[in-house]
Amino acid sequence: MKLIFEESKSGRKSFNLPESDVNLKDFPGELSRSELNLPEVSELDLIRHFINLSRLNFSVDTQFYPLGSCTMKYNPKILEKAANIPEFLNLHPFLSILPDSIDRCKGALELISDFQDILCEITGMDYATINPMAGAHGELTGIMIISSYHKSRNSKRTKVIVPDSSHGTNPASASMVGYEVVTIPSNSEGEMDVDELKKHLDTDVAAVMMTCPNTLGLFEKNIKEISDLAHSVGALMYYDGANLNAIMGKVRPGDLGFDVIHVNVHKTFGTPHGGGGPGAGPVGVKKFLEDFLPIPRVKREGDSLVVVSNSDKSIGHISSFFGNFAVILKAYLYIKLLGTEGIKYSAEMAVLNANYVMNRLKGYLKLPYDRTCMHECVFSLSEMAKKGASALDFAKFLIDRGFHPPTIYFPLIVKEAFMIEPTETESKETLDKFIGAIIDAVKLAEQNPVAFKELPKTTVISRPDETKAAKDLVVKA
Amino acid sequence: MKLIFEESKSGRKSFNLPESDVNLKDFPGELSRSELNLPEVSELDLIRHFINLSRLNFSVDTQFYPLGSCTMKYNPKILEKAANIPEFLNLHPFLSILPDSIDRCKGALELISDFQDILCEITGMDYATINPMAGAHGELTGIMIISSYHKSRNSKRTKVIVPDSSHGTNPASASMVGYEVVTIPSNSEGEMDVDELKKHLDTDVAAVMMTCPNTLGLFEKNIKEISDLAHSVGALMYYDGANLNAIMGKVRPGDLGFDVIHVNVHKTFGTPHGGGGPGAGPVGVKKFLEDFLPIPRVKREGDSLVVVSNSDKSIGHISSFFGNFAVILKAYLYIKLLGTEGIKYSAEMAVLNANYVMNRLKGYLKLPYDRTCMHECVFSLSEMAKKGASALDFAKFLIDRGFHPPTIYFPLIVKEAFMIEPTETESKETLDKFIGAIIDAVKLAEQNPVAFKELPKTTVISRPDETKAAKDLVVKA
Amino acid sequence: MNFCPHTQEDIKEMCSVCNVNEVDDLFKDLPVEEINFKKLGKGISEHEGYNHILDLAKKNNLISYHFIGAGLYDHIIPSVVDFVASRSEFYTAYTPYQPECSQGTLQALFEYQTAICNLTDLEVTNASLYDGGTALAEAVLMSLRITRREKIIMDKSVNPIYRNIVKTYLKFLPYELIEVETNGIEPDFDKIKFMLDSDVACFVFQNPTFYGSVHDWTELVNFAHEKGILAVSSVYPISLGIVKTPGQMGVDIATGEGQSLGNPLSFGGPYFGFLVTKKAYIRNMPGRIVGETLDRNNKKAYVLTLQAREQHIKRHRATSNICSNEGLCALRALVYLCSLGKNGLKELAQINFSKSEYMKKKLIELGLNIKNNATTFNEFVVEFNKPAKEIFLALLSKNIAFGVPLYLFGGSEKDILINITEKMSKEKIDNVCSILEAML
Amino acid sequence: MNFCPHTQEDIKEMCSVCNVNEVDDLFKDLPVEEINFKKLGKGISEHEGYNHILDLAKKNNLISYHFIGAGLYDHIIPSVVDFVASRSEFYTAYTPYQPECSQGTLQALFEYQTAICNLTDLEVTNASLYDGGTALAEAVLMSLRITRREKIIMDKSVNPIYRNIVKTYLKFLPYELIEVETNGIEPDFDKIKFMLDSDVACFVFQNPTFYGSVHDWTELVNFAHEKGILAVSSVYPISLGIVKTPGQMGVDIATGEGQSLGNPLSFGGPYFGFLVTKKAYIRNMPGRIVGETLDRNNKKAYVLTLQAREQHIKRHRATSNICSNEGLCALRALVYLCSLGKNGLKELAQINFSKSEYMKKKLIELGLNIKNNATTFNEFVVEFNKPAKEIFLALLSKNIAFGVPLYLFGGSEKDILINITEKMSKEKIDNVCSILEAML
Repeated sequence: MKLIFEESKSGRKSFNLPESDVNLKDFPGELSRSELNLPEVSELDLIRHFINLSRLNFSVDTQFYPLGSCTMKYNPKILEKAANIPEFLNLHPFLSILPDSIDRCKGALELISDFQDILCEITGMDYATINPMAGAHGELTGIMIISSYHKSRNSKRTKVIVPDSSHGTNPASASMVGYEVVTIPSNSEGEMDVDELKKHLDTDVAAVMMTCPNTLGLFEKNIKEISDLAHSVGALMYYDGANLNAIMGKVRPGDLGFDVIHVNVHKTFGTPHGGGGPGAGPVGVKKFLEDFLPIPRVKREGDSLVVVSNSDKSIGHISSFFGNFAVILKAYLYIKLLGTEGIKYSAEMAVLNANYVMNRLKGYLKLPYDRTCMHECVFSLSEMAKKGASALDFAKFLIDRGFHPPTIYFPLIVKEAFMIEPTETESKETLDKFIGAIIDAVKLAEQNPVAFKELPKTTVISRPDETKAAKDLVVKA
Repeated sequence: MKLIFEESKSGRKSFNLPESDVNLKDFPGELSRSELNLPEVSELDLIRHFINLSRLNFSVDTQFYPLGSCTMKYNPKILEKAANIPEFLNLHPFLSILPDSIDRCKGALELISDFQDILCEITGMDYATINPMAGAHGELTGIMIISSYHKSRNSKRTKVIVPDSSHGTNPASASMVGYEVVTIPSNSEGEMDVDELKKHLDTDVAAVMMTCPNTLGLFEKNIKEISDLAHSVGALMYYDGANLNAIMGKVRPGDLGFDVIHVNVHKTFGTPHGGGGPGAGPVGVKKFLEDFLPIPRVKREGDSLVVVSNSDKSIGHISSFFGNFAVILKAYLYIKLLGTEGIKYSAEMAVLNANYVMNRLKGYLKLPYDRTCMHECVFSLSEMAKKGASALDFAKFLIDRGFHPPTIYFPLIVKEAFMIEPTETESKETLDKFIGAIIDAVKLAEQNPVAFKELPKTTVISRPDETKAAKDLVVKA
Repeated sequence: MNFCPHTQEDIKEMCSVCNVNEVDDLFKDLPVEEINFKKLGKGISEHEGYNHILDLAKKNNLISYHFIGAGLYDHIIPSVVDFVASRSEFYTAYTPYQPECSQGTLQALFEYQTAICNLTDLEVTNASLYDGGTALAEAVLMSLRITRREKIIMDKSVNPIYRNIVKTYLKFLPYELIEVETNGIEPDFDKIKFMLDSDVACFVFQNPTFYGSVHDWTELVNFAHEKGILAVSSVYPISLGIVKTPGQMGVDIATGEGQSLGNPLSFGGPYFGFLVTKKAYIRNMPGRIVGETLDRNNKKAYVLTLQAREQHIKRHRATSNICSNEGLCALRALVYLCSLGKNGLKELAQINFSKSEYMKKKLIELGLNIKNNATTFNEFVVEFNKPAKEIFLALLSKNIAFGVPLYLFGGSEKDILINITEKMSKEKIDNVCSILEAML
Repeated sequence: MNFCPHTQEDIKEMCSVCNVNEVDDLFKDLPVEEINFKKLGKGISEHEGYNHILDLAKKNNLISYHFIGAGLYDHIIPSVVDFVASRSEFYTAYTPYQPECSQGTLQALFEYQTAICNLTDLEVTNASLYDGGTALAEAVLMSLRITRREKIIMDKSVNPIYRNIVKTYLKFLPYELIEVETNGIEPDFDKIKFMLDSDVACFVFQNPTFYGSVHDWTELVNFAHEKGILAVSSVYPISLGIVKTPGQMGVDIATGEGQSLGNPLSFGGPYFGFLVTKKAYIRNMPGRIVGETLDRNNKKAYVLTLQAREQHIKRHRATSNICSNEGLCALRALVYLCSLGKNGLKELAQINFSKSEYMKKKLIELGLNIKNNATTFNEFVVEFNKPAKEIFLALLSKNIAFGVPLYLFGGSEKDILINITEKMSKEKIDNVCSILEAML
């Protein structure tokens, strides 16, 4: 499709502004901008452009999207409707800090407070903030809290420990807070190697960051031991909530010894991902870390709510106000819809679906860690790749069959990783069709692996040249 | 795609009702229904089914849709937003007739009254009703009004005159009101043959129904003479508003001598067609017909609005309340957005677009009536058909090029009719692409007409067997 | 504002292709008339336009809750209904004349037809009519075509507005319509039976009646059939989650108002009407029909079928003049029915019934009389010992719209028709009853 | 309710494939802990859930109109923005890792990047960051990476909340941040210039300033460049319809809060931040970038490019930890900018400026002092002769939120920051001024 800039024609216009009811004044010339190049299109051409563009995407509403570690579950439509209620949509966040204006946004503050409480209840934490605007932003916030805590105790710590299976955001976040990152290898069970951990655990360690279940979809059976070990040297335990969907309602990170957590609400609480955000990464902490939470903060004081916008110990602002409030609103409604039993049931069905896919496919694909998985399972296509059909090839094959491909080449510790996360919202029929397609791909890999190179054939483009993109760097029209 | 009934699985459910807060009682067995077969699907599967179904359609938002006589112009998005305002969406129409409840729906009544007034202003009428629920329903209402008028004068009339180029709804509506239909042929100019008309005009004639411009897209130059002739025998003039888009703001049917009109709001006033409705067919009448308008009726009395729900002379109810109110709301907003100058400008651009297409194509396709057209132009593909490429073939060719086909085989008086209505909301670039595609089709028709029989190739199905459909009559799963 | 994209250059270029100097030259066939617009002003921006509608909306002095039904019901609408119906490809498409680029609409309507047939236990239906009242009128006309008889018997417990619509449709035609008085508020079966002679094309009833009563009409239907008379009914589709169906009763043509199936009240519309009948009568049916077939590659496909009945082909001999129907509202109904599904609709009907029974009990406890002699579904008539208008106005002053006083339709001054749906909470029922208690 | 489709039979069958008796057997690796839920109750239906949110919404005791800006602005949002952003295929997709099934998102983001570059007159941008404050912080971190220097100079007329965010991001790192006091409410150019020595990585400013003043920073930018210092700015994108751009002033990294481009206020978010820079610095830029390339059939295609900078590949050496950004908000901004187009944005900016000038004039007529010494765009500081809080509360009692008193950010007790957008009518301005007149 043409770019909308190529569809532009001088003098066209989609939107009409109300006529000004005051006389127009000219802005001083010396402070004025140069020629502005924005598309000039009619409203119809604008709509047609974007609606047709949208049709080039796969999405949860149109396809199965088993993208491991991304939890592309169904996004209930009622959440969108709720987020569009004008009394929230048009609410200016400054009302939360303006003089005597708190009753102007009472409903919003109550929602935030309730969400914080419920998040704590689900995760086993004591206090929470909704300010971080994405999972990685929650990690950053969490590590800042940990750093501030250590500083408040005059404890100079320099390292953060992460497993080699961790999300890239973990080391990157630790690094942004000034920490040196120590990586611990996984053992043959796919878990953190406790002996290796012990070698690196000392009083220089500020935190151990864990994903649990980890990115192999495996529950870390030694997690409590690891917590105890970390705590014994004064290090804190950080819980990357990316995989909370697997255990919510079954066990709480707080009860496993974690001191700080973040949750990716799109992964766990049904909010849409939007093709790359907005997400939200609320953070929960144990009681002793309360003072370090970012500002502004909604806090219950007796029967009323207050907004704390100044606090000495706080890490300070990490967003202007309450992060992605409307995303939290959706997550809040989602949790309320599910209730305690729905939260737990969702985790159970997510895990059942992943194990079903794993068991049905393990006769066809190599399973590097052959044990009960949690909400996702990771295969290695290294043997297929030797035959000429890589994980990327499998991905393209699936696109032609109408499935969004699983995550490939992550986690890095599995060769030709092929990571399937079905989520709890998919039916057995969908899983069976997907499994059937993969079995077909396995057969094709055995019979005619070269055929993969021509795939996908059903899409508007096929196998774009990524090297050229990085070399030529055309990043605007 | 599978039918949603085929995707059903016993025990699944999409929607959850609130739990009952009273004890459930069993309905008496002897009055109870048999087994009910409705699909049982999850919310995700429901959404995926319908969103993917939608993707099998062409639509104005995705394609150029030059379907002659249907006026598929752009449907502004703000109209949808306005129709979803809760204070209108949840308003029960009974409030308009319940005791002392009129202020409970004052805004709605004001909107209706304003719309009626503006409609009269645009069409040159004196009073209007929004009750008819589609254009054809408006015709029926209009002819009923005419019949009631004649009856009130003890004038027994039995015939209604229509031109042979008329929409099928005209004779069908007249027939439903018990009239015999007399069809007048068109002359070589594509207009009603006035001499023929004179032969049939007598005091048995209740009305002459005209579309103007007519369905050939031509303005009836003798329209005032025709009006005078009809009136001279006591017959009334009925204006089929299907083509009002061509002349609104330029000339008013009321000023041309018409006594009753209907307007198809989706054709003229930007409301969406919905894949087959809902439309709305408001009717306007001259002063002397006021008493015959259907009930209930919103009427201004001094400064206040009243709802007339009883009237001896009225034709009675033709819908329960105010027809398709929310559709009228959209039409009302559309008219307000356009204003007087926009109304007129839209007609001008609609006519310009049609003439542009006509002039660009008349070197390639046969134009049976070679004169300035109004908002649409009708070609005849009879010569192409002789070569083996019918109007239907051309339609299928265009589908593969991403255009919705024009109307074909209507009006019936043109052989292999190919009726193009671009509307005012399409850009020259879109028209040029469309013209280019038709020229390609003409070339193909000359070089290889057999190739058409394999078209379309880009759609999920191609050339369904309509005879089989009518013979086997499978009309449910 | 307007929605025309042309620049001044576009217009110039295009005029030149059209061999005219300016656009107005294209209008030379039109008589020149001065139009003096007074009411319609200058065009406005969408922001101003939307705010204008919002201002009008705010003028509706809203009630806080209500017990109004009488054919139009306030049911919960699942969020998926709006979501699907607002898809561009559904709502900005036209009637699916070109099957290759309309399979979305066609399959959806085929599914809709299936759902409506299943709901009513009948065999064939069309892709929707305008509303419940006109659907009933079309059914009556259809029965006249089928039987070639000229008399219609209609029970007076049919919705009085529908009866008016039927009368409007019939009064220009040479047929005889006889309305049969009710016995109290219930249908007088004996009287109807008495009227059913061999001149009669059809008898028309509603179940549940306008007054909410549920009856088994089977016996009367069978009796009518013996005389070659068709049974035509109107039915409240939500009730069919639980109530004996037209098909089970042998009805020939069932119709109904589709509003309650996922369409908002919207001050009267758009809604849709359905008309379901036996396969034998399909060629006499008005409206569009979607049929299944195969395409040139033997792939299953959906098309509009039996178009030869319709006005665009058959003109004045068509089965009806209907052209545009209410396709998008029918789509809403389909999504609604799929969303609730088989068990959901049953559960919904049961909740409506149970809540209505609860309210009846509460009113009886207040010493009031429920006038229905039959089982009711979710609506019933309560008789007061003072004018209903007085009761209504007293509650209205508390922002409660307490049903529909029946004097508005020629009924008793003391009767009110009360409807309860799943949206009405026990708390509100208790609340209104305690207000009533204080008043009585 | 929950959104899991399985029937009991499904579960049984699937358990059997998994070789377990029941689902709980799959959780055997988990320690058994009792969870005692107190706050979160039973699941509810969507109808109840929506009503619960509606009830909360109604608890917001709304103001009737307001003059609050201070970085977040109440602009008209064209209806097309919501419509496009609510398309299933946009809003329920993930990050476009698989280009073949994500060309919709990828092309839209490429167009977004183009629009943002054109708006700011700079060369490269990413597919969005979280918000205006964090974008500024990322820009500062970026300048530290580029220059390998350790000192940052920041003008105090930068939004105080953004300054706080920058401080939060920096306080764990070994860099020195120096904030430069303003002269009155205007930037002290001389003082800033004085601070710019060769240890400095960047100097940070905002234009228009937090107080609404528009300056030409070109000279200072040129001076900085001579010393190898980068110029980092924050800009209010709507102002760029009319105001001299970062690119024209030679700025190296421009950032901004994207909210005003088609994103509703929503009590704080979601919004998005943008960061635009010179091509030379692209490899130091955080966030995702969409690039154009060709596919295997030489067809134009869009992909995520330079992913090697990002955390999922580079891990702790990445340019940032950012993963999810605010893609859908960026899409909204694109649709917004296309909807207004080149002339519309200019017109919008001019209306904002003109209305703001009108209000300034009215306030001056009341004898009040406008504290800005410079041209302002659509926001300015007015000084009262009594405590601003008093003024604010008096107007609040009339349901008007009269701007942001600056004492909240350590400013004078008498100053209020007032914002006017195209939504504010002359009538309301006149109205608030006459209320003020009576108070002064």
